[in-house]
Amino acid sequence: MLQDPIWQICIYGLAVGFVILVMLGLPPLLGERHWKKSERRSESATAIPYESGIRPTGTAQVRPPVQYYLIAMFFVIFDVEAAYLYAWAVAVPETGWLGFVEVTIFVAILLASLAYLWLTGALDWNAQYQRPPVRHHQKPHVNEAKELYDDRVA
Amino acid sequence: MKPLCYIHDLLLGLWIVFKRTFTKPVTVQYPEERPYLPPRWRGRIVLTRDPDGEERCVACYLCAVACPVDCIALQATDNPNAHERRYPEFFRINFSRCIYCGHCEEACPTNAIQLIPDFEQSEYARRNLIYEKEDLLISGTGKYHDYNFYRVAGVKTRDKDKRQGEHELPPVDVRSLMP
Amino acid sequence: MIDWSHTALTIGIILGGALMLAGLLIWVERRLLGIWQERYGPNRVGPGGCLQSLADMIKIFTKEDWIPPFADKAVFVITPAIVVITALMSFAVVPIAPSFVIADLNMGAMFFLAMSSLAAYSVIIGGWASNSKFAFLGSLRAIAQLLSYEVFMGLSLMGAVLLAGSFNLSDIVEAQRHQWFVIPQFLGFLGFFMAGLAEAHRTPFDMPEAEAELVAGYHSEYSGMKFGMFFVGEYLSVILLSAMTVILFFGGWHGPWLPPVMWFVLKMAFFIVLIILIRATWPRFRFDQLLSFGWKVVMPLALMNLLATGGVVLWKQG
Amino acid sequence: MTGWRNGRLEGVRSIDGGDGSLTSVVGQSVLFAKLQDLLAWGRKNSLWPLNFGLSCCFVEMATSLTSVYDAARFGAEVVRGSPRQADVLVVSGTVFMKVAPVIRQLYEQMLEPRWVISMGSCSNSGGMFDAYSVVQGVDKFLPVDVYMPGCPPPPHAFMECLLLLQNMVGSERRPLSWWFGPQEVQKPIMPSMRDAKREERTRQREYPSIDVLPRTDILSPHFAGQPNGLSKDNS
Amino acid sequence: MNPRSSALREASIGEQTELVAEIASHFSSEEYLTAVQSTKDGIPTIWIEKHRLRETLRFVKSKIPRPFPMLFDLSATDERLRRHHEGLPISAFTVFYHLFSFDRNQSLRIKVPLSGEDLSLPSIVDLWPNADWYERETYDMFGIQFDGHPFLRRLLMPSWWNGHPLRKDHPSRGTEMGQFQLPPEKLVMTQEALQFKPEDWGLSRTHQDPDFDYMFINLGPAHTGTHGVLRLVAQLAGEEIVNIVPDIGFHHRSQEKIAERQTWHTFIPYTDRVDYLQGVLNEMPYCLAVERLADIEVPQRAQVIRVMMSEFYRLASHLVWYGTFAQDIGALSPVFYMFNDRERILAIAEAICGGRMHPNWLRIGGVARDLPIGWDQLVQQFVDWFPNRLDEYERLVMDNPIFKARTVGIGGLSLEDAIAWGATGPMLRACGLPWDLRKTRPYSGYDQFDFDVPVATNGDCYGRGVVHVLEMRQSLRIIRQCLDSMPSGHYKSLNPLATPPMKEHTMHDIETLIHHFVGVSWGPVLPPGEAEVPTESSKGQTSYYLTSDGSQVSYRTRIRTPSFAHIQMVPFIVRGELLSDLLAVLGSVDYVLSDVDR
Amino acid sequence: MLTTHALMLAILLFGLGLVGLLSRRNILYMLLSLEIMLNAASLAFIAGGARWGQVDGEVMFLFILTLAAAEVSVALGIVLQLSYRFHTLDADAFSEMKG
Amino acid sequence: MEVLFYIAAAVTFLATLRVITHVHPVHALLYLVVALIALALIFYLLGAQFAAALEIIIYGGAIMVLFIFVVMLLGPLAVEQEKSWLTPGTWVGPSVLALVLLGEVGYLIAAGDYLPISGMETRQKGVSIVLYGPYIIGVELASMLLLPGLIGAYHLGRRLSKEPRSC
Ligand code: SF4
Ligand code: SF4
Ligand code: SF4
Repeated sequence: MLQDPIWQICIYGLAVGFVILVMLGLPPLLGERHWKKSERRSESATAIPYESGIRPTGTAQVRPPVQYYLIAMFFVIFDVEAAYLYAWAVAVPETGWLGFVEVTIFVAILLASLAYLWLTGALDWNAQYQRPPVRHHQKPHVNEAKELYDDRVA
Repeated sequence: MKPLCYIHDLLLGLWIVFKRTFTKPVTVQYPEERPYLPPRWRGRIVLTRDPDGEERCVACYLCAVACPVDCIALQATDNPNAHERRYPEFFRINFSRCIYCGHCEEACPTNAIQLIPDFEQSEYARRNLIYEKEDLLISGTGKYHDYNFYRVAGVKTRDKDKRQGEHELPPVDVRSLMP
Repeated sequence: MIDWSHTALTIGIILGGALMLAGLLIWVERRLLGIWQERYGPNRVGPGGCLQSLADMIKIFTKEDWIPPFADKAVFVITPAIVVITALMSFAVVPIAPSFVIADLNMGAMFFLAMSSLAAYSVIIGGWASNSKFAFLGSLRAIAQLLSYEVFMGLSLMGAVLLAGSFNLSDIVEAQRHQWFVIPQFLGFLGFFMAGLAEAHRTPFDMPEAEAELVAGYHSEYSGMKFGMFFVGEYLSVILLSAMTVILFFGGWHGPWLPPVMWFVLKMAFFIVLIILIRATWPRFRFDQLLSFGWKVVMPLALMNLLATGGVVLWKQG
Repeated sequence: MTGWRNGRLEGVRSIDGGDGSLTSVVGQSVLFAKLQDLLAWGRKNSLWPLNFGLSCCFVEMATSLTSVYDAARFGAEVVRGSPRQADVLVVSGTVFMKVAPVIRQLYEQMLEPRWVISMGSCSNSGGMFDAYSVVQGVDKFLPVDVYMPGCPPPPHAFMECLLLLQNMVGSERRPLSWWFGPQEVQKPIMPSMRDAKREERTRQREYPSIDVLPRTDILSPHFAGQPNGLSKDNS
Repeated sequence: MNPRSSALREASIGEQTELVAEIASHFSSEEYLTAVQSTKDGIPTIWIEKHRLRETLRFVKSKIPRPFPMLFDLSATDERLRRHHEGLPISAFTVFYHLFSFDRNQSLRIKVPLSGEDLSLPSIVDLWPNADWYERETYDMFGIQFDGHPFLRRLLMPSWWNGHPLRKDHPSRGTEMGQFQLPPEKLVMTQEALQFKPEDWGLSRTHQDPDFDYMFINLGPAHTGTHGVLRLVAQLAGEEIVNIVPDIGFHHRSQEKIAERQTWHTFIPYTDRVDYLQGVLNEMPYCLAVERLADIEVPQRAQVIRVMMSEFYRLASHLVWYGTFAQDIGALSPVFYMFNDRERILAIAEAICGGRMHPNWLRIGGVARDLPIGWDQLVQQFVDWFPNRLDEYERLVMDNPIFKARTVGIGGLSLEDAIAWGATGPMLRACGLPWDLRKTRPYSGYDQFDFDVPVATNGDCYGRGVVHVLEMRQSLRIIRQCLDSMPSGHYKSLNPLATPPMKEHTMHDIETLIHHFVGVSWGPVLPPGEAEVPTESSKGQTSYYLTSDGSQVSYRTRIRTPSFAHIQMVPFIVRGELLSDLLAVLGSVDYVLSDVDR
Repeated sequence: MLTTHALMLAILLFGLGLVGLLSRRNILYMLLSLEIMLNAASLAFIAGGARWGQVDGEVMFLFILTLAAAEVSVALGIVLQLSYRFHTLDADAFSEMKG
Repeated sequence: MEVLFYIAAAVTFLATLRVITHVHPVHALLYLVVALIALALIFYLLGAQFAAALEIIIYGGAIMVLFIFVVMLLGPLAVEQEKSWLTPGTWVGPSVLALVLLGEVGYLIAAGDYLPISGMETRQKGVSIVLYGPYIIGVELASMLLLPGLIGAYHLGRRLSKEPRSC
C-alpha cells in the first residue's frame, strides 16, 4: 500500500511547504519597518493604494460589468465537457468506433453551442455600454496605407 | 495563405532578434572603459590659462550676464601684487543650476571660461556642486591652445609691450604727432 | 515499501534544482535579453554577473515586508504562496529520466492540469485582495484569460495522452521512443505551448501584468519577498511549461549518445530560451483579442485535432 | 584619503570603521559584521529604480538603460512601475509645484530601504526654470542621497551617480531586523567628490581643439569606449 | 532678402488685403473691423469688437469661400505695459484667435480687445471643439472669462493657485515667491485638490441601466504608459473606456513667462526644452520669428546646416516615438535598437553642436559655430548605415501580425475631425491630407530639397505609424542632399542684430567686440512688431508668436505646440475603446509632455 | 473500514451543507451549501464504488459534476440578475418581492 | 493510508464547517477550496483517481472560481449584508435538525452489513470504458444538459447588460 505515489507527493508537499514557510516566514522578521521610524510615522500616504501617485477616487472593488462573468461561465461549461473528452482520450482503442461516434456527436454539440455563441457575438468583446454621442462611427477597415508603405520611397 | 504569412512574419521577427546573439554588444562598459566625448562636448566648466600660464580671465562679467540662469558669480579686482591686471578675486559657478548651455564660453572675450568634455560631477551633497576658482582653474590652455588676449589687445603685458600684438603697428611716438 | 533514501534524494534534487533554476533564470533572462538587445545585461556581480540573482534575493529578503492596511490581509498573504506551491507541486509528476521522478502518478497529466487550474487563484484573489485598482483590473483580465486557456491547454494535451493511451507522463515519454509526438500532434503542440504561455502570463499573453497599462498588474501592491514569490513563481512556471512541452511532445529524455537527464535538460533549455526570445520580440495581444483568438481559433482546432487523432488511432488499429 | 578610481570610491568606510558601535552592541561578532556586509552588498547590487520620469532628464535616464550605456550591468534595470517594489526614486527633471505632492506621495509609498537620486539641474535647484511653477530643488521636500548635475546629465553621468549611490549603500549599516539589534541606520559620511577630484582636474592642461573632429569612426557599429586620453596633463 | 522670398512676401501682402476686404465687405459696414494691423509675418490681422466675435468666426469658419476650418491657436496678451502700441485699439488684454485655411494656405488672426473690469468673451467651444482647452488655458493664465464654456477651470496651474501667471503683475521667478515648502497640512491639501471627483465633471459613479460601477482610475502622472507626467483619469466600464478626463499642467515650466525676462538671445536654450526630444527643431521657429522681426537674412550655408540638423533631430525624435510605440504595444527589444540608432544621431549632434538633447545650436542669424572638419564623414557613415536598420525595424515592428492586430483600425480619426481638433503633422497626414509646411510654406530653404510627403488614409494608429516611418526615410533623403551639396559661406549673418557676432571676429577686431559686449550684456534690441512663423516640427506645427515692443526682451511670446492639440483630442479618439487601446493611441500620437504644458 | 468512514464523512458533510442551507439567508451561501451537499453525494457514490469495486461511482461523480456546473452557472446568473435588480442577496427578500 | 484519510477527512470537515460559518464570502470560498482539495485526496485514497483530478480541476478550479468571481461582481454587497444577518440564533434550529438526521443515517450505516473491500484500484480506463459503454446515453444527456445550461446562463448574463431596469 505504501508504494502508492501519493506518499511521495505528500512528502514532497511537506518539503514545498517548508520552502514556502521560509519564503513567507523569514522576510517579516528581517529588514526595517517604516513604522519603527519616527520620521516615517507621519507619512500618511504609505497606507494609500498606489494609483499613479494620486489619491484614488472610490474603492477598487467596484462591480465590474457582467461580460467577465460570461467568459468565466463558458469556461466552467467547457471545462466539464473537456472532462468527458479526457475520459475518452485515455481509452480510445478500448472504446472503439462506438466511442468515437459517441464523442463525435458530443463534440458536434459542443461546437454547435460554440458556433451559437460565436454568431450571437458572445465571444466578441464589443462595447455594449454607453457609447458617447460625439463619436463618429467609422467602419473599421484595413489600412490602405499599407500599399503606400509597400512601395517604399527613397 | 494569410495564416502562413502571419507565421512567417512572426518567425522573421524572432530571427531578427536572435541574430543579435552573434554580434558584439555596443555597450561602452563605463567605468572601466571611458566613453568617447567629442571636443565640442559641453560638460564641466573650467577656467583656463593663456599659453604663458597666466589666468586668462579678466573679470569682465560677460559670462555672468550671458548666463541664462545666473549661475556664475565673480568679483573683479586688480590687486597689483598678485597680477599686473584685472583678474577675478573669486569665481564661483553653481553647478546645481548650470545648464551647460555654453553661452558663457561664447560670451567670454578671452576664451577663459570653457566647457570641456567631462561629465563626472555627481555629488553626495548639494553644496559640493558649487565650484570655486581653485576647482575651476586648470593648468593649461584648454580647448583654445594659442589664443592670448593680451597679445591681441593693445595692452602692455609682462612679455610684450603695447602694440606688439597681432596685426598691431609698432607703437607710435605720440610726440611725433605734435605739430 | 518506498525507497526512502531514493525519494528523499529525488525530492531534494528536483526541488532544489527547480528553485535554483528559477533563481538562475532571473539572471539568465536578463542576460539573454541583454545580448539580444545589443548590450550585456547584469555582468558585474560575480563572474559574468552570475551572482546577480543572489544579490536580488538578499535585497528582496530584507526589503520591508508590508501588508497594506487596506488589503484583505489573510488572502493577501497566502496568494503568493499559491503561485509557488502550485508551480512546485507540478514538478512532483515531472519525469526527468526513467524512474527519476518524485511520484510516478498514473494521473500525471491530470495532476498537472489540476495544479495549473489552482494556480489561477493566485492572480485572481491576489488582485482582488490588494484593493488597488491596477491590481483589480489585472485580476479581472486574469480571470478571463487564465480560465479560457486552461480548457485549451487540457484539450491540446489530450492528443498526446490519446496517442500514449495513458495519463502517466512516464508512459507518454516512453511512447515517444520512436517518434516524438510533435510530429503527429503539431497542432496540439502549438495549442499547448500557447496556452502554457498564457497560463504563465508571459509575452505575448502577459495581460494581467501588462507593464504599459497596468503598472505591475495584479501584484502592484506586493513588496519584498511576497513580490519575489510572484517573480519566482513566474520563472517556475516557465520551467514547468518547458518541461511539460518536452515531456508531452519532444520525447522527454529520449535522445542518442547523451545520458537521458542531459537530453531532458537540453531540450528544456531550448524551450526556456525560446520563451525568453518570444518575450524579447513580440508585442502583447490585447485582452479581448486573446480571448476571441482562444475561443475562435484554438478551441475548434484543439477539438478537431483530438477527434482526428482519435480517428487515426482507431483506423490504424483496424 | 579617498580617491576616485574607475568609478569606484576607494577608502570610504562606514563611520564605525569596522570595529565601532555596531559590533560592540551586538557583542563583537565577526559573523554579524560579515552578515551586514553581505546584506549591504546585496542591496547595493540590486537597486531597482521606480519608473517615474518628469521631463527631459527622464529621457536620458531611460537612455542609460539602453544598449550603449546599459545600466543593467549594475543590476539596476529592473524598472518597477509600482513604488512598493522599487528602491530608488530618481527625480529626473523639473519638479513642478503641481507634481510635488505626487512625488512626495510616491516617496511615501516606497518601502524601506529607499534612496533618492536628484537628476539634473532642475531637480537639484530648479535649474534654468527659476519660474513660478517650479519648485527650486527637490530637496525642499525630499531627502536626497545623490545629486547629479547636468541639463540633462548624459546617461554616463547617471551611471556614475549609480556607482556613487552603490558606494554609499554598500557602506551603510542598516538594521538586520526590526525586532532586534540597533534600529538606526548608520549612514557613512560621504566625501566631497569635488575635493576628491580637484587635484587631478587642476592638473589638466589641454583638450582637443573644437574645429576638427579627432575621430570620425565613432559611428562604426562597434566603436567602443577607450581609456580617456583626451585631456593631457603634464604629470 | 533673396528675390524669391520677397516676391512671396509681396504676393502675400496682396492676399492679405484681399482677405481683409473680403471679410469687411461681407459685413458691409465700414466700422465693422476696428482696426487692421500690419505685422511682420504677413498674417492678416484684424481687430473686432467682442460682440461681433462669434458671427465673424462663424463666417470665416464656414461661410466664406475657401473657409478657415482650423482653430490653430487661441490665447491672449496682457497689453498693459506695452510700449509702441500706436494705431491699435485701446486694450488691457487682447485675445487673439489664429485660424488656418488649407484651401488658401493662409492664416488669419482675429484680435479682440478687452479692457476695464469686464474681462469676458463668448466661448466658441461649439464652433471648434479644441477651443475648450485653449479657452481654459487663457482663463488660467490671464483670468479671462469665457461665457458658455462648460468646464471653465484651471488647466495648467493647480486648482489652489492664486493669480493668473501670465498677467504682467504676477511674479515670474520661483525665488521671488519664497521657498517652497510641503508641510503635512499643505501636502494633504494639495493631494486632495488633485483627487478626482467625478461629480465635478458631470460623470456618474454607477451605471444605472445594467447596474455596475464605473471605475475611475488615474493613469499618470506616475505611470508607465503616459510617457511623462500626463494624467488621464479614465472612467472605465470593466476594461472599456467610457470617458477620459485628461489633467495636464504637471509639466508647466512657464516658458512663456520666462521668455518675457530672458533676452532674445538667452531664450534660445529654453526653446530646446519646449519639446525636449527634437532639439534644433524647436529653435527653428523661434529663430525664424526673431529674424523676421529683425529682418535678418540667414546665409545659405547656415540655412542648410539648420535643415540638416533639423532633420537629424526629426529622425531622433521619430526614433524615440517608434521605440516607445513598440514598447507600449508590448515589444521589448525594438526600443533598444532604436535608441541605439538615436545614440548615433546624438553622437553626430554632440560632435557638431556639443549637446545631446539640448543642442542650443541655432543663433539669431545663423548657427552657433561652423561645422567641424570631418563632419561629412560622420554624416556619410550614418546615411549608409541607417536604411538597412529601418528595413529591419519595419520587419520587426510594422510587419508583425500582433502589432498590426493591435493598431490597425484602432483609434481611427476622420480628416474633418482631425482638422476640427487642430491636429497637425503626422497626425493630420495619417488622415490623408498631404499637408507639410516644409512643402506648402517652405522656410529655411526647404524648397530647394527634393522630398515627398507621406500620407496614410485611415487616421488610425497604424496609419500614424506608417506616416512616421515613411517620414524617417524622407528625412534621410534630405540629409543626404545636405551632405552632397553643403554650400560654402558664412555660418551666421553679418547683420549687426545677429547675436552673438561671429566669434572669429570678436576675438580679433574691436568693432565686433563692442557689438558683442553690448549684445551680450544688454541684449539685442529688436524693432517693435509682431511675427509668427509656423514650422513643421517632428510632431506637427510649432510656432512662436513673438511680440516685440522695441526692447531687448520679448513682450509676449506665445508658443503654439502640436502636442497640446493632440493630447486634447485623445479622449475623443479613445472613447469606447479598451484600456489597452488607449496605450496604443497614446503611443501612436506623438507627444511630449513639455510640449503640451510648455 | 475506510469506505465506511468515508460514508460517514459524506453524511457529515451533507449535514453541514444542510445546516448552511437552512440557516443562511444569503443566497450565495445557500448555493455554496448546495455545492457542499452535492459534494457529499459524490463522496458517497465514490465510497460506494470503492466498496463494491465498481467504477460506476466515478461515472456518477462525473454526472454530478456536470449537473453542478450547469446548475451553478445558471444559478449564479440568476443571483447576479436578482442582486442587480433588488440590491440585496437576501433570499427572503426575493420571495417577498415576488409576491 | 488510513492516516492520510483521517487527516484529509478532518481537514474536509473543519474547512466545510468554516465555510458555512464564515462571514466573508471570499474566505468562505477559499475554505471550500481547501475542503475540495482534501476531498480530492480522499477520492484518490478510495481509488477514484480520475474523480480526484476532476474534483480539483472542475470543482476547485472552475466552479469555485466562478463563485469567487460572482463575489467580485457583487462588490461590497456580498460582504456587508452578511454581517448583520448572521446571529447565533439562526444556527440552532437547522443544527438540531441536521443532528437528528445525522444520527439516523449514521446508525443505518453502522448497523449495515457490508462486503469486504475489493479492487481498490479502479483503473482509469475502466471509467472510460464504462462511460462510453453502458452509460453512453448518460454522456449524451450530459451534453444535452450542458448545452441549455450554457445558453441559458449566457442569456441570463446578457440580459443583465441589455435589459432596462424594471424596478
Ligand atoms: S554653461 Fe550656460 S548655464 Fe552654465 S555657466 Fe555657462 S552660461 Fe551659465
Ligand atoms: S571668464 Fe571670460 S567672460 Fe567671464 S569674466 Fe572672465 S573674461 Fe569675462
Ligand atoms: S535639468 Fe535640463 S534636461 Fe533636465 S529636466 Fe531640467 S531642463 Fe530638462
